[in-house]
Amino acid sequence: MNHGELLKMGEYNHLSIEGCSPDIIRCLYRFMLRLRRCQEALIKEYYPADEMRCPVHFCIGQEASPAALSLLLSQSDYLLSHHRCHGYYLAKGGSMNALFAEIYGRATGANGGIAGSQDISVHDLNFFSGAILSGSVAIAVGVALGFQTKALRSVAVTAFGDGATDQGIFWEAINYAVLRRLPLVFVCENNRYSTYAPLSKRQGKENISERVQSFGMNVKTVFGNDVALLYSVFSNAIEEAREGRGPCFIEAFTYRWNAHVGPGEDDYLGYRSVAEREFWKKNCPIALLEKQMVGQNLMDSKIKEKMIVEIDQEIATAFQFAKESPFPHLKEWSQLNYNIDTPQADRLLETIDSSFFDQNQKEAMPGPY
Amino acid sequence: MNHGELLKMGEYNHLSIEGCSPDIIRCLYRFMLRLRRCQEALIKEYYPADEMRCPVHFCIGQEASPAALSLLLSQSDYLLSHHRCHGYYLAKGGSMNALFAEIYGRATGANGGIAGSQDISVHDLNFFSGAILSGSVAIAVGVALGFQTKALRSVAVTAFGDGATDQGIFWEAINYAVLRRLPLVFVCENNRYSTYAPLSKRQGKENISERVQSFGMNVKTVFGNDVALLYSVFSNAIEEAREGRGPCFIEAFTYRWNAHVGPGEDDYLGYRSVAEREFWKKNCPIALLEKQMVGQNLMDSKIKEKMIVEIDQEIATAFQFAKESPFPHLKEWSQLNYNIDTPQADRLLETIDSSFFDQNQKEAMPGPY
Amino acid sequence: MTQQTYSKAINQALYQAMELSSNVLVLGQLVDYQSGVFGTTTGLVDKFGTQRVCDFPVAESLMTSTGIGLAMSGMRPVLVHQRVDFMMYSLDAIVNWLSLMRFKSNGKLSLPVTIRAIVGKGWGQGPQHSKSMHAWFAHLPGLRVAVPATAYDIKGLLLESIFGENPTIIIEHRSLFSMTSEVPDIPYRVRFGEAVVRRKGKDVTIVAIGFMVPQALRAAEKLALEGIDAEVLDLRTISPLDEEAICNSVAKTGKLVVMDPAWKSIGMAAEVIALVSEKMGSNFKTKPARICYPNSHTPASSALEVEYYPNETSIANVIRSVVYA
Amino acid sequence: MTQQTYSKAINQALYQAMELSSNVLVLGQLVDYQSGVFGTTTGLVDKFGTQRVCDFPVAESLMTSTGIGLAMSGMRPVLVHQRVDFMMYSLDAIVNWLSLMRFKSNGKLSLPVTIRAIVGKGWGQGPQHSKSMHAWFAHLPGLRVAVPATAYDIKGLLLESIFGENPTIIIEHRSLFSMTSEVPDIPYRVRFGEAVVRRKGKDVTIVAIGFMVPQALRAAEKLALEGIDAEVLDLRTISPLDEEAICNSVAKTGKLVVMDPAWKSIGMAAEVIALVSEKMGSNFKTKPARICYPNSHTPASSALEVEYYPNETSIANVIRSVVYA
Ligand SMILES: Cc1ncc(C[n+]2csc(CCOP(=O)(O)OP(=O)(O)O)c2C)c(N)n1
Ligand SMILES: Cc1ncc(C[n+]2csc(CCOP(=O)(O)OP(=O)(O)O)c2C)c(N)n1
Ligand SMILES: [Mg+2]
Ligand SMILES: [Mg+2]
Repeated sequence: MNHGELLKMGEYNHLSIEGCSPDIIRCLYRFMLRLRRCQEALIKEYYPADEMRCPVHFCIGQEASPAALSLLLSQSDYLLSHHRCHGYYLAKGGSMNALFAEIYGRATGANGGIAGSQDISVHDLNFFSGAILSGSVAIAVGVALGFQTKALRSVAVTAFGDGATDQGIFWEAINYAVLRRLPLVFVCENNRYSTYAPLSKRQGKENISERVQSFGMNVKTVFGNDVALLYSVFSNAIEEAREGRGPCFIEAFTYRWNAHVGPGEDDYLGYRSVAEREFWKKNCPIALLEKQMVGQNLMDSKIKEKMIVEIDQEIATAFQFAKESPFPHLKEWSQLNYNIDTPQADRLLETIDSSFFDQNQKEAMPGPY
Repeated sequence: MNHGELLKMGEYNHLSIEGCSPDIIRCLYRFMLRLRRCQEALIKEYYPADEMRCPVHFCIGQEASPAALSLLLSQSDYLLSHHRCHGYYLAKGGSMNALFAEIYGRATGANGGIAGSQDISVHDLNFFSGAILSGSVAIAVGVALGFQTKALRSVAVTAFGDGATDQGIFWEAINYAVLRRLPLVFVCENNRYSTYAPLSKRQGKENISERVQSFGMNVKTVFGNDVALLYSVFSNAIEEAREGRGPCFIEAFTYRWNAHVGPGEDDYLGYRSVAEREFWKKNCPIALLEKQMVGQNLMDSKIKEKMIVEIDQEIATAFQFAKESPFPHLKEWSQLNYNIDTPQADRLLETIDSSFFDQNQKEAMPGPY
Repeated sequence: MTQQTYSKAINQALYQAMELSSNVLVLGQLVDYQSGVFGTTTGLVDKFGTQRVCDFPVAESLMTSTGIGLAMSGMRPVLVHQRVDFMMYSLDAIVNWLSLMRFKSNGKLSLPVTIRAIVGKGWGQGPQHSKSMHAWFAHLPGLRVAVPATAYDIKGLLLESIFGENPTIIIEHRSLFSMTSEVPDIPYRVRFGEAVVRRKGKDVTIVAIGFMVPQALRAAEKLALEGIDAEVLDLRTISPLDEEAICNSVAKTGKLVVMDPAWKSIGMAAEVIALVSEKMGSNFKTKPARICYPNSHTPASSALEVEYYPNETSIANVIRSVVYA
Repeated sequence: MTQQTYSKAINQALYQAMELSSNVLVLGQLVDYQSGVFGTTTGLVDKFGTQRVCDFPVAESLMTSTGIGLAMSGMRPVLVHQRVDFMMYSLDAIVNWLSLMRFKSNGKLSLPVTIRAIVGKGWGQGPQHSKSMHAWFAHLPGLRVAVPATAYDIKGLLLESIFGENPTIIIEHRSLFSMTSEVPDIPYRVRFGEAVVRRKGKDVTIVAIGFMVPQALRAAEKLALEGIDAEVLDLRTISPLDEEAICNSVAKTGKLVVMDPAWKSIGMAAEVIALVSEKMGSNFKTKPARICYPNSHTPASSALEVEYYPNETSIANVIRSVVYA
């Protein structure tokens, strides 16, 4: 599978909700709709309010993957995301209030206004993101190694874009995950672009999954706007990882509708074709699911209306919360960067009052290596 | 192909010199014998002389690959090597005198005693090496890009061990070489170990070439002690690269007889099996070739004797040269680290006597990205 | 000679360098799009093509190694990083190869690699988009480091670096990109190791680096109204450092403030103070001071940015305290 | 309390840490072989197994990220680099993630990652095996940096780092590995930010770091014969820095020499001098001085190593010049 082939496909008509319980389908739908509306609202408010003073990477069109994960991870599982992290933050149970407040740079933000949109990291949620490409993919390896060492049944999931696979450290991570059979699921949202640069300009072959597979990794490639499919594929992968049967790499083909960064459009740069955008808008993950749900009487305009009212209420509350929250104030930078407490050392180590050193020793000449 | 399978093979009996001119065969043989004897002599002298005060990575057992390259590269081609570089240095036409003098830390050394064994780099020869793993592999990409930009018919060759393929930057290099179809030949001497750690402890799958191939690279795996085979494979790859038909990756399975570093043995650490060592010693690249040559009357004890006398004379001369050479002396560190000349800038740029700056401008508040 | 912005001056320097020599290449993410890394590379690809204006994969580590190899093969590459932060992936190549090739080749091979690295500030750049790290590069032997503050200097230093023979890192502060100065149209040079007195004064020496230069000048103007006559020295390059210019000025004023847009500890500001101490011992009339960022990463919230970065008031206060101590 | 080598003290600290807590892991190339990274990890695998004593692929970049992830999941990893030089591949992880996680999490998450990094010297280590880079790490906010000079200190600081809550880099100079001091058998702590006076004196303050400490002490002994009574202060950790101890000593002696096993410019030695200048202004009795390496990479030839590294004579000369200026 690759973007070029998908483009020839027209409207995707493989999406099926058979075998998925209505409850789950409704949850998936609701998550996507909520994420979409929340992004749209932020976009609308970005410039007029002029209070969201940080770079924001919106994820309109890419709601399916976070939606699927939102139902599959427990609190003790870890989710590590790239810069385009709002969906994943919500998937891990992050509150919309704290998200908005973080973007507004307020003290009540998910990170107290310190991190901004692209670095949201909340220890209590075991959710982490960061702006440096591939960084959190590599860190996820360590989290999974920790779980394995402690023989926990937790799983680490790391979500990232195709851009992350340009970096060498990504391949180090793939290799090590296979070598140690780590409880780690890689979710690659391949939206074809790293900022404006298409995959074909950055990689010698458009076959990320094939390459990952050659490292001995289990891989799956899926149409990333089919949320029901993602749900089942993620579910299997997470289950396998949890059972100690090793890592999995899932490549989800999807598309970013909006600009790479910020609330505007960047299509005027001419880096992507109209046909491509049209294809993907026609295959909106929410609309595709809605069609199936309507067909099976799981959705009608009344239900949808009600959902929208609830969601919009949550969004309005979040804006209000953010705007009314105080800005952070700091006098003491040191403690934010260094922890001065040493509870473990206090408990485990002795304090001694002495130090002897024979100052007349000569340095050693080490051997050849 | 992998080391495990090879081990079951017994003595290698595919080596054939058919189709190779006697002159070339003799040169290959002579190069290997010279390299072997030069290494052996250095090993013997290392501790007694106690004057080779730098880490040295000997390459006994791995003479075939440098031998094959020695006949295929012109002066304007570049050869970039890892730490185990003596063979490659000689292959690029480096003098034995300067090699020995460098190891002895003398002013007459290839690098004036500055670099030591593992960093020998001689611009006049277009030969470079360095101790940091994978570094020179990545740099070779740039050299090849330079050739391509200038539309030269030169080729860059980079030689390295299996250890280099652990590093992420190696995979970045493979990807980019394919993407740009660079005139670049990768020579991986897979001797199964990075120091003491076998491949199976470092990589999830023992299939370096398969993985490289999945990036879209042309690959060849060969028994690395068959010098005639290496010669023909390298020759093809270099020719293809020279003709603008893109890069190639060659994995040569071979084995290091001696310790990872230094003149001693490190087998007492028990990291490799006796059977394995025996297998590889039985398949000595020099002995395998000699057998073929004897069969075809290209070699007899008289010819060999004569070669040995010549080689040993060269080695004796090199020792004498090194030992009699002066040590370097330095007072001025700055010029060794910085070039104070600016010939190009002098020629191309104007000197102006002015600078205006409106100090009342306010800094800009950049946008979201 | 026309009034030009900093970013346009960069663009012009690159254009002229590429015209002057076919050995000059520009590599970096998105250098060949119309947006052109904040306008600094816009239009280059139209004139020089994609072989010389190379959009690079998101593989900063390889990019630097590629630059090294290019220079080894006789080219003069310019590498562009949208943020210094992204360049951290390439530090092995910088530390273990780029900075020491001349040394290890016994002075035989120099690598004219120019690395342009941009520092973010404001609009919530946060901890992964605002680091400067110039002290790191200047600590390392074998590299030249420039921190130009004006459009005039960035053009001249960029050209000097491209056609010089040493690997060079040029730190470009994003907040300077829209500032203008008189910029000659011809390709000209600004030499490394030559600081410039931007304002003459006798009461205190303000040594300023990069982005701090306009702030130092504004502070000096303000303090002039109070009768403090500050001398402002713009270092322009920090490796090599114009030690003479620094010592000459302090010899005159006896008082020293160093303004460095970086973390305070173990940075350029410490070096300048140490240098003057070593050379002039107890000839300070008052205690010297540093105006830097706190030893802390950068917060994203605009409210915290205001507290993090030195501002007109805090800068003036420190200068006053040194003058009147 | 027994007399022990520096390397054995490291080994003991690791052993005891792993015994004290199952959260402690050791990761590094070849840590599970009998040779054990110059004996420092020998035997650990026999006791604790390969899940806790992990031989790592030659992928230093990933190794550091793995350490970060381990700490995020509640572990206390110790990463081992045979040379600081090899660690350069991992600087992105250190700069963009390790050092700033506590900050960006708004103080909620600390990462107790300990990085042991060894510095080579002698026997032709050359430019790619002998860098120290401790000034870089100390410049960066969010990291603790220790440069222990004695077996006693390395054990205590290693344990303090493993069971402390901050990411820490411990620079271990290979030439110290065979030096001995009294080392208590129990697991004890040496706190960060506490320098120690290794020799009391009144004529000059010698602030020494790491590998320079034994050399400072030997120089002081030698100079004592000439009637110079030097005070030697061993910083032990450079981030945090014991500013008080430095200022107290210089307040007493009025004269300062800083000995730092690193390149001279923009290093710890500059910081110490700048610090004293800022605090004490013109109270120096003579010009302070730095004893460091030249601003040059390290040559391999033993003949050049002798000229590169400060030696007993050159050290004594500088100290004399500061005392008698
Ligand atoms: C190391 C590094 N280099 C460059 C960047 C600049 N950058 C930010 S987002 C981005 C594109 C990422 O593309 P991808 O990973 O596919 O994610 P997407 O934005 O498409 O969701 C780039 C190059 C960065 N953040 N980190
Ligand atoms: C970045 C880096 N990490 C670690 C080392 C230490 N080291 C030196 S040689 C070596 C093993 C290399 O193995 P390989 O690349 O297979 O080459 P071989 O020695 O087998 O010829 C290692 C790990 C290094 N030189 N560079
Ligand atoms: Mg993408
Ligand atoms: Mg090997």
